[in-house]
Amino acid sequence: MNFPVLAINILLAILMAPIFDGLRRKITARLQNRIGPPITQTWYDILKLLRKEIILPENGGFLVLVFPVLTLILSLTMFASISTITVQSPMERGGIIFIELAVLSAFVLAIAGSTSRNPYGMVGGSREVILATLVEPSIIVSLTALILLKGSTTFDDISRSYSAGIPLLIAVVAYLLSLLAESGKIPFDLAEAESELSGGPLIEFSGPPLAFLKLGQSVRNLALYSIPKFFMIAFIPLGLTEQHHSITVVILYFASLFLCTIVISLAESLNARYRLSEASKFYVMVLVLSSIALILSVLTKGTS
Amino acid sequence: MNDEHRANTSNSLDDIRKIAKSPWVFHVNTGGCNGCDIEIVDTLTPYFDVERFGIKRVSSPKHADILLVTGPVTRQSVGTFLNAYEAAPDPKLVVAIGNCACGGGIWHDSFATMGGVGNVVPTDVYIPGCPPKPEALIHGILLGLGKVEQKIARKTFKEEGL
Amino acid sequence: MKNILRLLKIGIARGRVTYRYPKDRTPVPEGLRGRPELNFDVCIGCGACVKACPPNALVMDDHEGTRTIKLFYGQCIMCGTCEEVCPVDAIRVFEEFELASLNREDLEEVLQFALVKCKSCGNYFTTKRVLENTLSAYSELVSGYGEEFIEKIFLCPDCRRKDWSEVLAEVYRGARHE
Amino acid sequence: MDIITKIRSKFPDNIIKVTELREKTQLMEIKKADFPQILDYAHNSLGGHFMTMTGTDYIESLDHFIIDYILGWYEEGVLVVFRARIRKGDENFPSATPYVPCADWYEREVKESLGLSPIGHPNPRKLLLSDEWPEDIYPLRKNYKHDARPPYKAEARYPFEAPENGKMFNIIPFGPYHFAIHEPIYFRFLTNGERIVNTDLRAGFNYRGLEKIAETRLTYETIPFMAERVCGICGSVHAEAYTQALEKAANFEAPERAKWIRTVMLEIERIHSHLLWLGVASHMVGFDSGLMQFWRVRDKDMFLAELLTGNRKLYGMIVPGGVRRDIRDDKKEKALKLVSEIHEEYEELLKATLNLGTLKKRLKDVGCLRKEDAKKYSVMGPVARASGISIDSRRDYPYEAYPHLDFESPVESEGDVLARTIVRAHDVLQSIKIIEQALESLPDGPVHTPLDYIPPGVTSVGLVEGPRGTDVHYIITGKEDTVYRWRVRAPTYANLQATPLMLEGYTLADASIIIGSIDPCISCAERVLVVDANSGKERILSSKDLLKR
Repeated sequence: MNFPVLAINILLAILMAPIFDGLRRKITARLQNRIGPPITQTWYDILKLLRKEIILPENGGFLVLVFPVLTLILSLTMFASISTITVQSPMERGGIIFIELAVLSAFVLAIAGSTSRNPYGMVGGSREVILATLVEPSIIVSLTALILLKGSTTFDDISRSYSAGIPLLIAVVAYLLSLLAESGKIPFDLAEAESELSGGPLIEFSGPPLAFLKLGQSVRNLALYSIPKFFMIAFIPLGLTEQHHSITVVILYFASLFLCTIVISLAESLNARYRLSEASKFYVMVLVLSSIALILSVLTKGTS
Repeated sequence: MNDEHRANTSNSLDDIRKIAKSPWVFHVNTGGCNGCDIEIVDTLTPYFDVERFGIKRVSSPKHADILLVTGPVTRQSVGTFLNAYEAAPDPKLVVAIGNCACGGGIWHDSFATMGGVGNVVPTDVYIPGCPPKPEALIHGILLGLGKVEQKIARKTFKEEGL
Repeated sequence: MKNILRLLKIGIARGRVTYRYPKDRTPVPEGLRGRPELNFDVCIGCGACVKACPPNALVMDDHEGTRTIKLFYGQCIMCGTCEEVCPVDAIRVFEEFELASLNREDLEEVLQFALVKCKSCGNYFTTKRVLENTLSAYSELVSGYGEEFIEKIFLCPDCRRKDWSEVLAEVYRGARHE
Repeated sequence: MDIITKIRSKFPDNIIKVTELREKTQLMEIKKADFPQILDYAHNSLGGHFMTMTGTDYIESLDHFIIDYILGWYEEGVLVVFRARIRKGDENFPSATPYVPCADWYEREVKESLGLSPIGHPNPRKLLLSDEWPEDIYPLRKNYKHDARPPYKAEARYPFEAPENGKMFNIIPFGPYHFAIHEPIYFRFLTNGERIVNTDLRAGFNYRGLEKIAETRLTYETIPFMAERVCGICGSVHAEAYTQALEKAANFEAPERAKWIRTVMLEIERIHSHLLWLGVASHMVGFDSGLMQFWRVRDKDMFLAELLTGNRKLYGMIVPGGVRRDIRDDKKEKALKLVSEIHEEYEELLKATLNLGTLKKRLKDVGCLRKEDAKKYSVMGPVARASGISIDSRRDYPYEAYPHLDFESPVESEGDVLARTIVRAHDVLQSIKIIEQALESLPDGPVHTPLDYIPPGVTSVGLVEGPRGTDVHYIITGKEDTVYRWRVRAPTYANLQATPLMLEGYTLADASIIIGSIDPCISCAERVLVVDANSGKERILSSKDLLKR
């Protein structure tokens, strides 16, 4: 465990996750011909929610308080496991931890929705579960391809490995596509779909628990946004990267965040929401794509 | 910000400051004609874009800071409106939009309405208009949040010798 | 895909259209029907607008020698009927629309007028200003009929009906409806 | 053979009297016991469109009630009013609902507001009055005062349909304050997983008692201001329909210029309403940019309305006798420029959105309404036109300047949500064309001449093609400068009754867009509906849950 790096990571997560959420809203607004909120808006939202009254649903009890905190802790841990602006990664075998937490936190939110016996919360929760079941395999498979190609589960080593190639490229595309659903925005906001389910799993939450959930979600998203950095590093000319490794890492990290934010806001503003059946078709395709990447990476590693 | 105007509400200035930067609104139509409701949505769209002020329309009253109430409160909607009101966590602002909500409008004495929001729950801001222009809506909401000044005041005139 | 690009193009090419209200003023077209206002200096308190107002935003109350006309913006539908019927152009609809208020009372305009008593029965029946207006507007017309005739203006409708001449009835109706 | 002759030859002994109210409008007096069979024949065999139905209280003056069913034949441009008297003390009539399903709501409304019970009605629940409204108070009877409010009782509950015993289903409440629908209406879906098996609904949240106020407090001159406020989207349509009915009753023709200006107003309203719908529909399927873009174009239309009338909703323009504001030449120029801007921006947007893959997938083959069902339920406007029924009262019952203008009424045959979208989208282009024509060839002359005499006791019907379909206003003129009976039948009232048919079998994800696809204007319809029950047992969540969506 590298505690200074861990501290930097957690600080970074809490500070920056809402900012990138604000950036996404700003870009979406721009594509809709309007000004949009200030970039710090998500921060204001969270701060306000923290100061609001807590209203407990009649039949949900203390679980309504437990799940949001759990979501936040899981997301922060997930974020803490990767090396972000630092060269060193905070822990060994971060890759494994990251994959496990990504899957776990997706299901926690779904369960959170079902704790309140609100019909919309339950329908939203069940959609969340179905969606997670569809998407998580692609995330796992594409990340496994990455780990295989880089030959290590520690992010430290991954960011020092410069092997590029077709499998990696396919894996990054598959990853970006699964990211669309993971981030829970249009066209894959089926679970929270406001015009269908009035917020779905979030419907019964209010005040600070909602703030934790929102912060948790945005930290989780930021963690997922960070991953393309490890794919991208392979495509930078070797000499450049070797000499200024620490600077390159910072630049790549932010480039990765911006790339994901832009991809997600573009998808958000140019699409209608998918139905569950169409979303599943889409993700079967993504899973096929990421499997191809995995198979190819097994083949390349096997032959070398 | 003139505090004396806030006499009839339950919210102090401190409360208002808490929500001023990120007011989430929940829209309650208590039997309005749709005119005001559409202007509310219109304020979200490109020409007026209230997301500039962090205003976001939410789908559950549990997430709301401001209840935008339109309509004269028909007898059938009293119950559901009160449910929505109670579900919204404090501090919350109740904004009566359009003259139906402000004073019952043209339905003020109808057997089927309660004659305005003020007769059912304490109201913080009144935005008259039929329907209020989107600008007037923005002005009213910002007034409730203490970001602009009220432009209208009670006027009384008396003939000399009365 | 072609359509996605088209949409993207609209998003980029049409630019930001948002008005920065309240920092900048938005264009207000001429003839916008906004807040109506009673001009106390001109108003004679006849109550024509009160009768015409569809939502009863204008109400009139006579009490002990005072006529109170109350205009409540919270009920006004900005139709402008009052402006059309006012005999002396005292009520006007302005292009003002920022009427939000934190207080119900601030949405009211209250005008109080002195009432006059009927010379015959002694009941209050109309405002001093309505009488003055009738007298000044029709002084020429009435002057030919002599003092006795003008006296009858100071009678309440009930007493007038008792000994009223046709001609004066015409004059009064003219004043009410002009 | 015309309609009347056909009915006469089928029922030679049952018709008391036929009088011509005015050209192409007949009043057929029959006995109340004959309603079901005659309506069955006229609606199902002769293809009459169900327009409206009313009851009127004549107890104080004539000791009876009258009940009117109004059917229309669009192709012939004919209206027939079927009238029967109901004697005091015998306050019931045989229900026509078993034969003519679209009479359902109307008869329930007559029951609760006038106390005339439809015998044999399959579902005589409350429709528009609140749950707690006392059973024995009938607000539309003449002896009831418009401002009498019975004390409010909080504990009343609506008797929702409980499905029969069977499998376990979930109950999903939808509304009354649902994010996608901007007006309060409360649907209750019975679902199996996400699939909807049954729908029940309770409206009446918007019932404001406007007909009563009009019959008591208001005058002929001020009713248009209330008519406009029936609905904030199609306000002018209601004002126009009322004005049309009144002018027909008085045998009055508005000045030419006023007619053309009215036409412009109605078309501006159609554009704004359809753009609004396109935006909201996009939002319902999660295409938020669609909402933003269509409303961006729509705002231009609102600027146009504001420029011409001084109000963003065109309120206070159409009154009996003409219009209240003239269109000056300088304003006409500005208006034409705005219209061409709307045209350009709209076409550009339509090209990009209408074929957008993800959007099209959500709209296609959803909420289908077959032509037979559309006929059976007498649906109106774009909903009917999307199911292949070409009806448009602008063309079939011409009024104002429409006979002089060149336009088409788009028709699609698929009957799904996409078809409704296309019909509306193309309607906008036609409206733009109409406005351009009307503004360019505006005739000279006055815009208002007062109606001086309105004969009492005249029955008259105004038909206007609103954005949602034919708006029917029925009036009986009265003595003291106000109407004796005024009945508003907005198109949504007819269309909403058919939504359960569209919803059945689709999933919860499509519920918003299906309900949305009829462009519901609840404040227009302001009442409730009911549905065929399916088997299934409800699993009751708490009643609190149901209320709190």
